[in-house]
Amino acid sequence: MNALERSIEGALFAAEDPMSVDALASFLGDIDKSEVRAALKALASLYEGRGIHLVERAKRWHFETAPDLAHLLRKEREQLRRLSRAATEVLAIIAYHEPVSRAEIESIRGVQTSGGTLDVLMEAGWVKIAGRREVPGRPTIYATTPEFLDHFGLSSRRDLPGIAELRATGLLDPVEEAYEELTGDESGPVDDEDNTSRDA
Amino acid sequence: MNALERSIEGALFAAEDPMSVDALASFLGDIDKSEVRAALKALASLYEGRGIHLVERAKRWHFETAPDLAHLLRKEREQLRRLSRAATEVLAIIAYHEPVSRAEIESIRGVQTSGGTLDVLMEAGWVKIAGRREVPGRPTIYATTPEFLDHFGLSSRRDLPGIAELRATGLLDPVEEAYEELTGDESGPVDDEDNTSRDA
Amino acid sequence: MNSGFLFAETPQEKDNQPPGMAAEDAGDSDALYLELEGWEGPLDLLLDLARRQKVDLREISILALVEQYLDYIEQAEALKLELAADYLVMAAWLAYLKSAMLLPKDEQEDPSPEELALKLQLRLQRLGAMREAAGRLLGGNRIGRDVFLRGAPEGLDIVRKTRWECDQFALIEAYGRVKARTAPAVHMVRERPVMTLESALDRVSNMLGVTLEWMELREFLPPHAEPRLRKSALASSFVAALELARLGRAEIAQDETFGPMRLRRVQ
Repeated sequence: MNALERSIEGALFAAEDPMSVDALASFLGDIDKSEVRAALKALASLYEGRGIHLVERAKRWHFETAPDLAHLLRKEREQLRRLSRAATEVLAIIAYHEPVSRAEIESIRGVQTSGGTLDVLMEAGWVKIAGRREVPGRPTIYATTPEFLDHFGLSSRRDLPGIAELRATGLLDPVEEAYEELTGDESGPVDDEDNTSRDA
Repeated sequence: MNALERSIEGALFAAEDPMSVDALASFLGDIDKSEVRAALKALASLYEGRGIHLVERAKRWHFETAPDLAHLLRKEREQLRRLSRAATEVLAIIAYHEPVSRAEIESIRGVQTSGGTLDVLMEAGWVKIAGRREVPGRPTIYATTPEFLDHFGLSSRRDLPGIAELRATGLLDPVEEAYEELTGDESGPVDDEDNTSRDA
Repeated sequence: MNSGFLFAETPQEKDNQPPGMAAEDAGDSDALYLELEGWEGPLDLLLDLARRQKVDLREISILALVEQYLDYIEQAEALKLELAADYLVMAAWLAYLKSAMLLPKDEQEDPSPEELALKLQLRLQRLGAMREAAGRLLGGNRIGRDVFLRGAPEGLDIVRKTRWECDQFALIEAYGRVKARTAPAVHMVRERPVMTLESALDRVSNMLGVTLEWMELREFLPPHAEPRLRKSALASSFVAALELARLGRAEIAQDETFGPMRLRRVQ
């Protein structure tokens, strides 16, 4: 193991939060980023099959225990706060459609979303306000955070389960768009559907 | 790496405190202690020369970063920060009126001065405690330091422009008037000037 | 045909509850109420009913679904259970949809019942997809449940030292500012050029009297006024225009948001 790998191993081990390549490079004294990346790769493969894994989530790296040890380690831990059904659903809608306004969330769920639900998700650090949509009324739009990806074990939003199929089958498009697609209706979307996010 | 070693690796990583062989053996479901010891030895030698070490202290095992990385993991960062407006005002008052008590500073500024402001000035090395005033309550009095003169390029406090000069340069004019003078605008100051100039 | 992932069971789903209405199998009157509490609104109830058709959400029979929903609501009403307004609104809308679907084609209004039904189906598919996604999301390796972070990280020790900056000018200016602020102040109210509402009303209504054509609000402003007077005139002319419209003496048009506002006399 070379000196850079040792330093990165030590730093990530001691760090309280995940670290990006940039943060590591500058923390360790202006190391070339490509070297840092190479060292991270080497380390990650070194830890394969071990009781600890080195993983990348939202472009930030951290060590965590191997998922198959969950049964062993879980018993000692306090239970995670259970997310309500509404909160889970709102979280999924934000993750798959981001950035998305509250009205858009409500139009998918067919019910009003209480402000409390969004607060819970923001307090958990999984959702943040991502600005306003530049349409009349300038509604606030929401998006997920790196901590969200972290917590749910996703490297990036592309890892969201089934997102590629959902996108391919048009299930992330607003109803009006999907309707036109199906019927070949050219009358154009109505105003408010027009604003709904067209996810990247 | 065998399953027991993996489990011990994960358990020690996630544990909040070092664990004894006994604790590990019972935590992992009544494993034979000699097996646990053997696994710990194997793990410890695996980590030799790495950025993380597995060590035994007072019969309890834990991971720690390699001692030779300590210098890397502790960083000193110097940060340049501009003195806030409030702190600059307090500093100016001390410079013009020293030695001066906090109550006197407040009466000159016309606003309360937080203790934090004086702390910042002392941390910067520009202000020091110059004793107590021999009046009831014996308030602490403050004065500037030689570093203050240094930093501001003054050879002595007499270099500070006097009141008459300040008036001549317009620095004593009420802000609104000075603003009009500069812009020839009769409409009065714009909003934010208006707020700041009258925060007394 | 079946898109698979739409139907995978998800851990937090209530799908493993026996299908059918709770009121039937429980027999006590608040069971249905309790189950209604369990739904996240009428769309959720519809989705649940649709899933019981045991076909791909793209193949469901909307008519059957509508009937199931209406039955459900009817039964709730028979049991004199309190139903949230949105369930009743949905019931009314579905009843309308059902009657439209049963009408002969040529008597149909716009939008057609086919369109409404298809859109309802699309909405259910979308909600179903998100519910499915939520389940799979929660099924992943979550920190604190499946994987664990280091229990007692040493932390990276970053000692921050602050070096404060300030210059001589800022210092002297600050003193000047304090002195100026605490010096006795003399306040004077300056006269500002304004156009009062009364004169704007006169002016706008006189000018409207001249022509029947549309005129832009801007054209009512005094042409050579200095900027601040012009601003005031714009504000008071706008209010005057609203007032004249209220009195029925003028009409106002604006083609787009923030577009020019136009004004015309009402004969």
